[in-house]
Amino acid sequence: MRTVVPVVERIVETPSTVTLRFDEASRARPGQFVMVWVPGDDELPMSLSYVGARKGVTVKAMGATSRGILEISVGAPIGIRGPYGTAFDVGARRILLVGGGSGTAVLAPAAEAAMARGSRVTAALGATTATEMLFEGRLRTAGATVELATDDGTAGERGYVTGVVERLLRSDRYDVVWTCGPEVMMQKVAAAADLAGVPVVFSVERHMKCAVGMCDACTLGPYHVCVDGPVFPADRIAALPEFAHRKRDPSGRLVPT
Amino acid sequence: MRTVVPVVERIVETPSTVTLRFDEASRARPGQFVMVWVPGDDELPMSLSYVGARKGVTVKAMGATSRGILEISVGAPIGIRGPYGTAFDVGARRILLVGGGSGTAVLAPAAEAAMARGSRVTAALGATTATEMLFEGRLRTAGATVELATDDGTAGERGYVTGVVERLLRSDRYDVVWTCGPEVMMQKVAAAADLAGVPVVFSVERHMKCAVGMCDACTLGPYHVCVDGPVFPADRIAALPEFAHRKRDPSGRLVPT
Amino acid sequence: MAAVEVELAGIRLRNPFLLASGIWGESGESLKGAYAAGAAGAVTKSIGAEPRAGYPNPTVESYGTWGMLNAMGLPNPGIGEYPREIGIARDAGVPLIGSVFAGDAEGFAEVARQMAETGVQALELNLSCPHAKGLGSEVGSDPAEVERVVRAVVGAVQIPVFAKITPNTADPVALGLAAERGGAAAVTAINTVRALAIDARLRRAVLAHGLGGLSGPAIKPVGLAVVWQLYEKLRIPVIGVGGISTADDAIEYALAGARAVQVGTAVAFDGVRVFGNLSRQLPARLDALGFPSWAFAVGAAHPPREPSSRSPRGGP
Amino acid sequence: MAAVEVELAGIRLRNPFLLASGIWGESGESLKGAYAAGAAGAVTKSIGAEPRAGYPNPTVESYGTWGMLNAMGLPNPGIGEYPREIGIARDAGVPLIGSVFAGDAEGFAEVARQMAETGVQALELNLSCPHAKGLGSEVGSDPAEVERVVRAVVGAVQIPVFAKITPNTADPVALGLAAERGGAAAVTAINTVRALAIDARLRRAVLAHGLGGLSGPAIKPVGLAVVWQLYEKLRIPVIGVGGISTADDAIEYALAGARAVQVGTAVAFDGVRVFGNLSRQLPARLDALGFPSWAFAVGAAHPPREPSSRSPRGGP
Ligand SMILES: Cc1cc2nc3c(=O)[nH]c(=O)nc-3n(C[C@H](O)[C@H](O)[C@H](O)COP(=O)(O)OP(=O)(O)OC[C@H]3O[C@@H](n4cnc5c(N)ncnc54)[C@H](O)[C@@H]3O)c2cc1C
Ligand SMILES: Cc1cc2nc3c(=O)[nH]c(=O)nc-3n(C[C@H](O)[C@H](O)[C@H](O)COP(=O)(O)OP(=O)(O)OC[C@H]3O[C@@H](n4cnc5c(N)ncnc54)[C@H](O)[C@@H]3O)c2cc1C
Ligand SMILES: Cc1cc2nc3c(=O)[nH]c(=O)nc-3n(C[C@H](O)[C@H](O)[C@H](O)COP(=O)(O)O)c2cc1C
Ligand SMILES: Cc1cc2nc3c(=O)[nH]c(=O)nc-3n(C[C@H](O)[C@H](O)[C@H](O)COP(=O)(O)O)c2cc1C
Ligand code: FES
Ligand code: FES
Repeated sequence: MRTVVPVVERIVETPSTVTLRFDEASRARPGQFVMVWVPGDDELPMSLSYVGARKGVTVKAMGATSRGILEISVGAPIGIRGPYGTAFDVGARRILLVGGGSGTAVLAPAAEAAMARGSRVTAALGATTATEMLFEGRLRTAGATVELATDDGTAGERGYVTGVVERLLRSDRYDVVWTCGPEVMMQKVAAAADLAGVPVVFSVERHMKCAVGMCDACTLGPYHVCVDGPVFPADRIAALPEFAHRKRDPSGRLVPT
Repeated sequence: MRTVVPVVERIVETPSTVTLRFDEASRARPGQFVMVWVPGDDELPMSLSYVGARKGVTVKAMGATSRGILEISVGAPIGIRGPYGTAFDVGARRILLVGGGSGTAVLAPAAEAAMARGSRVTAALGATTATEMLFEGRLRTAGATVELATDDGTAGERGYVTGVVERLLRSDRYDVVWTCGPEVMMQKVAAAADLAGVPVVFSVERHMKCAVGMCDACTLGPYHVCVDGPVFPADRIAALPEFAHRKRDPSGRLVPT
Repeated sequence: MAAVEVELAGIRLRNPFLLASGIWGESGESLKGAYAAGAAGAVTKSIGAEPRAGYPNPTVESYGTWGMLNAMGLPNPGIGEYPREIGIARDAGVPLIGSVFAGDAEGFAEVARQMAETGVQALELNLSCPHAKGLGSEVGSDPAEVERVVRAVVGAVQIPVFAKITPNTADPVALGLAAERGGAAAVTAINTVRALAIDARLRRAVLAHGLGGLSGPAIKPVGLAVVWQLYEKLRIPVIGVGGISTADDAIEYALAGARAVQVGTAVAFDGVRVFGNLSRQLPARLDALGFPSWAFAVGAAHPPREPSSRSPRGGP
Repeated sequence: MAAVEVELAGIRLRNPFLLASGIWGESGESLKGAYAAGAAGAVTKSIGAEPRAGYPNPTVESYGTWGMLNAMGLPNPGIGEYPREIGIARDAGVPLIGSVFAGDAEGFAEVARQMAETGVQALELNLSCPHAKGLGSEVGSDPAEVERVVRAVVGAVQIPVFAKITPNTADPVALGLAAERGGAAAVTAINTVRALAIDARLRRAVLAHGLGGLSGPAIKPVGLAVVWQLYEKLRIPVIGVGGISTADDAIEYALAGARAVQVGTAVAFDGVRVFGNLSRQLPARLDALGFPSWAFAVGAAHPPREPSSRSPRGGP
C-alpha cells in the first residue's frame, strides 16, 4: 500500500523538470500513477515515468508542492502509495505518441514497453522551448522516430505540436495515438486522429485525494480518474462538457480549466 | 474460528451420556477440544470424541448446561469454536488407556488413531455401573483389549479402575499410559505407572472462558489448560498443589476440587 | 425469494442499501452512478453553507482489507453550487438524502432549508464528523445541542430529517433519544471512529490533519453495538452504517435493529459494483437464513420485548 | 543498540512492555510467567472488593487476525483472596501494577488501599471497562467523577496511581486532564472499544452479555489517537495500549507520546512469548529508524512545542 522510500537518483531533465528514482517493488504498468507524499507538505498524484523495480516520477515545477518535490535530494525519504489506475495497452503495432510538456513523462515508459514488444513508435513532442523538451533522447535511444515542436522554434517546428501531429497522420498510418498534455491539445489531437480514423487514448489529470475511487474529488463526468483512468479511450471522455473546459477544484466545484 | 452447525446425529451412549455429531471441516487431533455453544445458554469446553470431518462430542449430564446439551435434538444449531489445545502423541506402540466415566470420550479417538497406525491398545474403563460404561464396544471394535471395573460390580471388577490398572501394569509392558477421569484417579494411575516406569499422559479439565490463552480462567500452576493442555505429560502437573486438590472457580479463586 | 424492499420515513426503497455520505456523493453523476449500480438511493456528501476545499493531502490511509482512515475535512462545493449536482441525480430518479453540516442550529437550519429546496426526499444531519473542528462532533456529542439542531431543522423543512450520530461518545443512546425528541424521523449510526496513523520512518502523523476517522470492516462491531443500543430505546427507525461489505454484514445490522443500511468504504475496496453484488445476494442470503423478508430480520436478534414498551415496527 | 529502559513514575522498567490488565493477570503464576517471557512488568487483572464470577460464556469472539471482542464481566477473586497471587509474582521480582475497580470513589479508595498493601509498585484504576454496568465506564466517562475517584485513591495510598481511560468518549483529553488534576502519576489509554457481534444463523448477539469491548490490531489507530491527544495536553506520562503486537506498533505509540506500552490481545494471537519477541526486536527496530533510545522516540511525531508549554519529558 503505502511505503516510505529514499530517493536514490535525482536527474535534472530540463530547467523546470526533475526525475526522482526510488526502489519500490510493486508491479506497475505504464500509464499508472502513484501518490507521492512529501512529508510535511502535500501528497500529489504523479505518473510513473519508470515502471520497473526502480521506479521514477518526473515532476515539473508548478505550484509550491511540485517545486518542493523538485528540491528533494538523494537519500531523502518520500511516501509512495500505489500504483493506481489504468494503463496503456502496449499491444498496438504502430503507435503515434503525442506529448505536450511534462505529459511525455507518462508516455515514455509506455513507448519503451511497446517497442520492446516490437511495436513501431513515432513521437511528436511539444515544449515551450528547446531546453524544456522532455525525454527526446530517451525515446530516440529506445528506437522511436521523434518529431519536435516548440513555441519559440528553438527545436523542431515552431508552433504547437498539433501541427506536427496533423502532418504525421496524413503521411503515415497508425493503429493508435497516445497523448498526454494540456486537454485542449489532446482534444485537437483527437479531432485530427478522428479524421484519419485512428483511435486515440488520453492520459488525463484531475485533482486527487483518496486515489482509490471513494472521495469523488477526481470525477470527470461519470468517471473517477483515479480508478477509471487516468488512461482513457478518447471517445469516452473527449466530448464530456467537463473535459478541456472545466474541472473540479478541491471543494468539488466546477471551475474553468 | 467460530461456526454454527446443525447436529446431524444424536446417540444415547449411556443413561447419562449422549454423543452429538456435526460436520465441521477443521483439522482436529485426538485430545483437542472445542467450545460448544448452546445458543441462549452457556458455552462449554468439550473434548472431541470424533475428530474427522464428522466430529462429535460426548456429553455427560452434570449441571444445567450439560443437561441442556444432552437434550439438543438432531437439526438444532450449535456453535463450535476450535479445535483448541494439545493432542495425544499417537506414535507410541503399546498403549494403556485408562478412562474414568466420561473421561473415555477423549481417549477413544486417540486409541483409534493409534491402532490405525499399528499400535496395540489395552483399555481399562471404569464406571459407576454397567449401563454407564462408555465406548466399550467402540474400543473393542477398533481392536483394543478392554478391561472393565464398576463401583457396583455390574461389569468387570468391582471397585475402582485403578485396581485393574495396577494389575495390567504388573502383567504387561506399556510404552505409555493415557488417562482421563477424576484427578484423584489420574493421580493414582500415575503413581502406579511410575512404579512400573511407564510415562503417563493426562487429559485435564479446568474452567474455561476464552479458550485462547488470554483470560487466565483455566490456569493450573504455570500452565493454561486451554493452550498448554488439556493433554499434559503427567510429570509436569501431577505434583502441582493445584492438581487433584484444588481448582479455580469462575472468579479465579482457588477452591477445593 | 425474500422481499427486500424497505419503507423508511415514508420513502420506498427498492432494497436496504444506500450510498453513505462522503463516498462518491460530491457530484451528481456519481450519485446517479451508485443508483445505476444497484443502490436503492444515495446520501449526498455533507454540504455546508460555503465551498470548502477540505484538508490537504494525505487525506487517507488504508489498513489492508480491514480498515481505512480518512480526514477529508468536509470538502464540498457549498450549498450554492450543489443544486446543480442534485439536479443531475434527481432527474435520473435517484432517491436522495441530502446530508448537511454546520456549526450551530441556525446554520444547520439554513443549509438544510436550501438543501430541501433541491428536491431531496430527506435530510441527514452530519452531527458526527470526528475530525473537523467546530463542525459536527462538538455539536454532535452534546445531547442538548443535538436536540436543538434537529428541532431547528425539523422546523425549517417539510421533509423527514435523519440525525447521523457519532460512535465517539460514552452514551450513543442519549444522542439518539435527543434526536428523537427533536423530531428526527430516523437516526443514522455510525460515522467514523476517531483514530490516527503514525509513520515511524517519517516520525509524523500520516494524515495532514493528524486525527482522522476509521471506517471499514474493523468498525462493523462498533456500529452494530450502537445500532443495537439505539434499537433498544428509540421508537424511530435506525439506519445502520459502518463496515458493511457483504449481504451478511447487512443482515447482522438488520438483526441488531437497522431498518436500512449505508455502505461507504466497501466502494473503495470493491468499486461501486458492490451495490449490485449486495442487492443481488441479499434475497438469497435471507432465504438461506430463513427470513421471509428483510423487514422480518430487523431487530430479530433482540430478546422479545413487552409489546407496550415501544411502537410497533412495521415493514417493509 | 538503542537503550530501551523506561522510567515510569519512579519505577524503572527494563523495557517499555507491560502485560495489560485482564490478560493472564488473574493468577500469580501467570503474572510471573509474563515477566519470565520478557515483559518489563505486569498489570494485574482488575480486582474488586468481592469475588466476581463474571459473565457466562460466550465471553469472547475473534475476528481473524485483526481483532477480538470480549465481555468477561470483570471476573476476579476479590481483593481478599488476591494478595496470595500478588505474593507469588512479587516474590519472583515482577514489577507489578495493581489494577482495581469499584463503583464509586469510596469503593475505589478502599480496594486500592488493600491492593497497595500487597506491595505492588503502582496502581491502575480501571475507569473504563466498557461493558460492566455501574463499574467503570459510567464513572469513567464523567471528568468530574474521574477526578474525584483519582483524588480519593491518591489520598488513600503512598504509591503512584495510574488512571486508565476509555476511548468511548467524545473527549479523552477532558478525562486525562481530570485524572491529572486528581493527582494521577500517569494515564493509561485505551481500554477496549464498545462493540457487539451478531450471529445471523442463531439470530442473536454472540456474547452472553451482548455488548463487549473490541481489542487487538483494529483498535491501534484508535489508541494512537487518544495517546496523541493526551500527549498534547497532559504533563504526566501516558501509557499506551491497544493493538500492539510488534515492536513497530510500540514505536508508533512512542511517537504518538506513550512513555510505556501495554500488550494484551497479542498474547492470545502469539502466546506470552510475544514479550520475548517484542523486547528482542525493539532495540534493532529503534536502531533501524535512527532513534538512539526509546526515550528519544517518545512524542517525537508531534510538532515541536514551545518549551514553556509543558514540563520537560526526561527519559529513559
Ligand atoms: C494522474 C495524474 C498524473 C500526474 N502526473 C504528473 C507527472 O507525471 N508530472 C507532473 O509534474 N505532474 C503530474 N501531475 C500533476 C500534479 O499532480 C500536480 O497537479 C502538479 O504537480 C501541480 O501541483 P502543485 O501542488 O505544485 O501546484 P499548485 O500551484 O498547488 O496547484 C496547481 C494545480 O495543481 C493541481 N493540483 C494540486 N493538488 C493536486 C492534487 N492532489 N491532485 C491533482 N492536481 C492537483 C491543481 O489543479 C492546481 O490547480 C499528475 C496529476 C494527475 C492527476
Ligand atoms: C478441556 C475440557 C474438555 C472437556 N470435555 C468434556 C467431555 O468430553 N464431556 C463432558 O461431558 N464434559 C467435558 N468437560 C467438562 C464440561 O466442560 C463441563 O465442565 C461439564 O459439562 C459440566 O458443566 P455444567 O455447566 O453442566 O455443570 P454445572 O453444574 O454448571 O457446573 C459443574 C461444574 O462444571 C464446570 N464448568 C462449568 N462451566 C465450565 C466451563 N466453561 N469450563 C469448564 N468447566 C466448567 C465447573 O467446574 C462446575 O463446577 C470438559 C472440560 C474441559 C475443560
Ligand atoms: C472518505 C470518507 C468521507 C466521508 N465523508 C462523510 C461526510 O461528508 N459526511 C458524513 O456524514 N459521513 C462521512 N463519512 C462517513 C461515512 O458516511 C460512514 O459513516 C463511515 O465511513 C462508516 O461506514 P463505512 O465503514 O461503510 O465506510 C465519510 C467516510 C469516508 C470513508
Ligand atoms: C479478555 C480481556 C480482558 C480484559 N480485562 C481487563 C480488565 O480487567 N481491566 C482493564 O483495565 N482492562 C482489561 N482489558 C483491556 C486491556 O487491558 C486493554 O486495554 C485492551 O485489550 C486493549 O489492548 P490490546 O489490544 O493489546 O488487547 C481486557 C482485555 C481483554 C481482551
Ligand atoms: S481521488 Fe478520490 S475518488 Fe478519485
Ligand atoms: S480459557 Fe482463557 S486462558 Fe484458558
